[in-house]
Amino acid sequence: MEYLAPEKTADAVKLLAKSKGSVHVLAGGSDLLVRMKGGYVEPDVIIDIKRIKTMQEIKKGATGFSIGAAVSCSKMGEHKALRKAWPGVVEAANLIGSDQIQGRCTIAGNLCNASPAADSVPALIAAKAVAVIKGPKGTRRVAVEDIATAPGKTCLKKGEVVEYIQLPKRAAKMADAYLRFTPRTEMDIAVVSAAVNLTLGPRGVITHARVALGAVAPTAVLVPEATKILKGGKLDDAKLEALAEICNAACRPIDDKRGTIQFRTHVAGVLAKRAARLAYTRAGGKL
Amino acid sequence: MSVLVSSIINGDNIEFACEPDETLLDALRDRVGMTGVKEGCGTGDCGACSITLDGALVCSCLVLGAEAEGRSIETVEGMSDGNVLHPLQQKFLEHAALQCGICTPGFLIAAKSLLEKNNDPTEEEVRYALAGNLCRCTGYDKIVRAVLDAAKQMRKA
Amino acid sequence: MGKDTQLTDRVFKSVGTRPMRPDGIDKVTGRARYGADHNMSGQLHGSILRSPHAHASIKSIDTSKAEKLKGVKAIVTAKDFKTKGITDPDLLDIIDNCMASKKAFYDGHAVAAVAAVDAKTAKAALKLIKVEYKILKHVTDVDEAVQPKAPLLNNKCFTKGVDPTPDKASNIAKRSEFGHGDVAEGFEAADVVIERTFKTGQSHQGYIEPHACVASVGPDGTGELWVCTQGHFVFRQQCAKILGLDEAKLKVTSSEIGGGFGGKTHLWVEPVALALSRKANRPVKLVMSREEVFRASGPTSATSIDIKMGVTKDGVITAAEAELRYTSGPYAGSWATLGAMTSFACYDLKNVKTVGLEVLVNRPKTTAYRAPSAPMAAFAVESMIDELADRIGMKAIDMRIQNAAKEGTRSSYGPVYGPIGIGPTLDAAKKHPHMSAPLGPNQGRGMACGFWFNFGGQSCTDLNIGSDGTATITVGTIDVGGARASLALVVAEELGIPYDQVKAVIADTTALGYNEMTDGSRGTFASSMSAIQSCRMAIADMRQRAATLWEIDVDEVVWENGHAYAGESGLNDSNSNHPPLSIADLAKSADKTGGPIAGHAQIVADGAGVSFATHICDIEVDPETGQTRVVRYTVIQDAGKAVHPTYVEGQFQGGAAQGIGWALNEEYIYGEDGRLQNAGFLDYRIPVCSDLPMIDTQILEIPNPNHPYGIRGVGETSIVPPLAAIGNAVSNATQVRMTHVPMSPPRILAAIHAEAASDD
Amino acid sequence: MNKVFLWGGLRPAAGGAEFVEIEALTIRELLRKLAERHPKLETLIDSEIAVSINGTIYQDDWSKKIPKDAEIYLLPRIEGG
Repeated sequence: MEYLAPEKTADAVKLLAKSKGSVHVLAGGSDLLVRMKGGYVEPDVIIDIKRIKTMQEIKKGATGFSIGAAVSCSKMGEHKALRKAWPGVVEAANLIGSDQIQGRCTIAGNLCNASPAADSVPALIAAKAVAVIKGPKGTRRVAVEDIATAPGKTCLKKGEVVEYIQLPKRAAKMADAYLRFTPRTEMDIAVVSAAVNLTLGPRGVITHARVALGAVAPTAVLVPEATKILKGGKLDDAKLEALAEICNAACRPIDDKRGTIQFRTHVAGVLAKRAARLAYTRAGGKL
Repeated sequence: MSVLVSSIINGDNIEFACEPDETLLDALRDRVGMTGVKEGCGTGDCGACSITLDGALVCSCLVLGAEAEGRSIETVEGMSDGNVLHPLQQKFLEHAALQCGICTPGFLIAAKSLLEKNNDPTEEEVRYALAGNLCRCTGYDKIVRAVLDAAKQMRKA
Repeated sequence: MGKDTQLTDRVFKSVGTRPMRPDGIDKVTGRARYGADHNMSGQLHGSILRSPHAHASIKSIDTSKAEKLKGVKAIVTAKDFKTKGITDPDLLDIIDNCMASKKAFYDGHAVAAVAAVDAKTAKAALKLIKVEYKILKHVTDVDEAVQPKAPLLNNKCFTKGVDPTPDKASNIAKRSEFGHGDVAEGFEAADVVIERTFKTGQSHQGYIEPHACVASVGPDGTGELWVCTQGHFVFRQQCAKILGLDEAKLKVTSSEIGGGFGGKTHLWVEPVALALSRKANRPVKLVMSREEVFRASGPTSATSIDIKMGVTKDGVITAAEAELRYTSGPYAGSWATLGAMTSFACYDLKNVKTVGLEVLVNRPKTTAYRAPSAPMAAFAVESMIDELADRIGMKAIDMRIQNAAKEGTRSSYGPVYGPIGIGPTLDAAKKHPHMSAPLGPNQGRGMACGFWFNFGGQSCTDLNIGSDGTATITVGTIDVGGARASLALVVAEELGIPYDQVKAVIADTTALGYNEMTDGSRGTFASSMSAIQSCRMAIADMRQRAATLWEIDVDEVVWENGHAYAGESGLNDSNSNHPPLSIADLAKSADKTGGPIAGHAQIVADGAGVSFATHICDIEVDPETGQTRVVRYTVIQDAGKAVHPTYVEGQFQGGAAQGIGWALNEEYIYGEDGRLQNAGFLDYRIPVCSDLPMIDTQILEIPNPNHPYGIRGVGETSIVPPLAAIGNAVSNATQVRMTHVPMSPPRILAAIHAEAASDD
Repeated sequence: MNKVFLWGGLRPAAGGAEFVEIEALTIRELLRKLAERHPKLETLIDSEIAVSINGTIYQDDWSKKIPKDAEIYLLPRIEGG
């Protein structure tokens, strides 16, 4: 096996494009090294992107935040402005594994690992985040919900690497929230999860809403019908009940070691309601 | 083909050679002889191999040895100051915060990392900060007490 | 060992204090050496090929390609383990489990092993070994396995304990029955009779250190084994038999042990490492991965328990009956027997009958796990007690107190009890502030009692006094959680010297006589008994030496507070011309009085006292998700005499935490293919720090009359009550009776929804 | 004369008896006499038996003295964790 640690994105792209065999990008490594240990992958080439300075940065610009692909989740947690603007995204990132894992793992890696249960992905989908991908043919921008195509599969092509994740600009009265269900308080994989991102107008009226669910389908899913239900008017019990129902209906889960179809479907609605309440109060709404 | 790696381990410049797909945990144990770093799972689920890498708390089983080039590593072997134990080490002994002791190095490193960020944690903060370290013997009670007590002593110092 | 009449009013000086452990500094600095921390010159890397099938005949194994790979030094399969001449069925099972011969009985069963120059080569070699399997139908569920048409694991398994022995093979390896009285009559006399079925999942001990060893065997049959184990003498005996070596020529050194809880009482990889080493004539290191630990080292039994109990409206239990089915993996064990023995042991029952069925399934071989088999039985019994109490409108604690076993009670497993501690733990529970603390919304309180036998067995110790008067106590029982501190305290007490002048050491198998394993809560109980005798032997010797020095008769020498005094009344004898001699004084002149001062004892430490505990816990249940939170937990247990109270508390807390994990989330989950789905810490879900509250403890000291200091074992009982205590708390919080452990959120939520549906 | 109770698992080998009456001063003597009377018990005695004397369980010590009129209960050997 070859270990390569380029210092520029362009070099990473070149190496990815020309390397033969089983080629893997190493961001945080918290998924890749586990799969190597279990013998599920045997890379011929590993390209470590952590030495690429631009990929290690969180930048706040006119269009919002960009989070480099090699930024660890714990670094996101330490970034005050990011935390204030995107509390749901940051709390999702800070729920992945333990402090030890968060010291390594990245949201870009979480996204590209393409697990339906990835914690940060529903939050990023609700946030309308975009993955900025560099490849041999240049740059393309892909909505995060379109990255994973199936469990463990992404739309990334040979030679492509996510350079950073772009989060939209925030104004006042906007907030998001992410909640997941795990049997343990920590160190667990989401059995089901929900992210809600809300924008409020005057008098607490919801003007924009995005809801995403995790671990209830082959990939994390956006629930567009939830937007219709939440938009217009304040967050009240009727809206919450309708939200829960629509979320239940959006679930296409499986029975596995982590949970049952019945359980996931029911709890998806429960978490969506709770996340909506949390996002609403965070955005300044009164329940 | 082996990779030659130069790192600063517990303040000392150390060079070691390892396979490119070898974890830092294996390199530390088998190449450098730091067997205080323990393997409980090899998948980041138990925290027994916790170290700090350029100050960040990580599981060394989820880091490649090759990644340590030029980086600074701290392990339990470097915790005490000469022959004076770190307050956490001392409090772990006083509170009997260990039974079998296999998880202890990882707990000490994780607790030290916590106290460097937060010198006055609540019980709940300690519990969440140490959630990445499994202990099967103690039920965590005495570990949490030891960390809280060490924090108290370190604030006085 | 006779009774010590002083024991109830004895004033201890060292015993009962809380000094730091002697092995502590090594463990907080990373210096302590565990199983995988040892290396030998020329050492090879051992690796095991395991069956991917739950149940399969092994048609052939072709190792020829692997043998040709550069760097491969030895390969072994079942052919390398000679069973000729071995008659002990347990040993034959151990061998078959270490290396499958005809059949792979579970996913993870070893079929071949390689020793190579490094891990990479070993891994490559495993891939080159071709095993031809014939896949057989499997069964992993205990209730399915007892069905007449279930796939049969062993066509020579005819249920033992049934008269006449059945002529048809089944998966029921053994039936064992206990009890007395007439249960039918008892149920007639009851006002309320409840029948239920309880199930518990299979849990693993979950020690953080995976099994690891370094084996080295030379061509002359002389060997060494460095290993993490709960019993290196037992390992030596069994490995020597398996490999055909002389016991005396096999030196087994126990490393520091990173947790065992019963799981390291058993051989898993050690004979394989020894066989590889012998074949390669090089040392071989073999370390299990965590996945291998889950797949191929022994978890506890999964169970299914039918239980029936009757009670009068005044709260007298008139009859109790249970059939307990325990999985034991592919080989027979005595797990159901232990379940049947312990289930009703807390109560004074006139009519009781238990039947244990040992059930073979395609799961890894069951091993002991802390008070093996008792927690599952207690889950059923203690849940029933709560429900019966509720039905007759009595407080559950009062019903327990009313029916508790006491001195003179005929136990449900047969014998009549001597002085026991169940009553006092219940009285303490009733008075405990936890019992009357207010509960928050969605919270429930539960309690439960637990019992474990404890045992002693063969022990051997050496005491050696240094030339400066300090003492080394050498024992052959492994220290799993602070025993060296406890033994040093006992020796300090007996010799009358300070704790820090005593060093406790665990000897390898060349240095002492045979010692049983550290299991059955026997470590401190048995080793301390032997250590005390060693001390008394040395004291007798020192009295003689003082007499020689003083030129008086030995009867005129009194030993008190670590000193020899001339005169019959010792300390108070101011008329003596001879100033007292300390151990240091006597040691200084040892060369002139007969050479080194030492004591030795070899005993069968029988007479371990049974141990009881009562636990109280508060659980909060999220009614919308079934999520649980342990809000408060209290352990009350009889320790006999707590030698080092901090480590006694540690045992109580650790056992409770393991029980909590088992009660709430831990279990082996099997797929349709009979393969284990969650062979890792991530999805096995043992409790993390933020899952638990502080665990309060209350130590009761009801002396064991069979130990000179009154010591009972304390290690195991604390895992017995939690399953039921939590079950009762969850049931009280949700008003739904929980009958299936673990009470994972999906199960709790399903139970709440089912109850709501039945109410509609 | 001591009443020696047999746990359920032993009874088939002793012709179904719940207890047998044996006079013995030590565990060794007790087990020897028991095996003489019920030869089917012999293999079980060798490997699977513990002896309770007045409620205290003895797994190994065959030299243990049996007090007069003590209650003897034969039990399976216990394993622990």
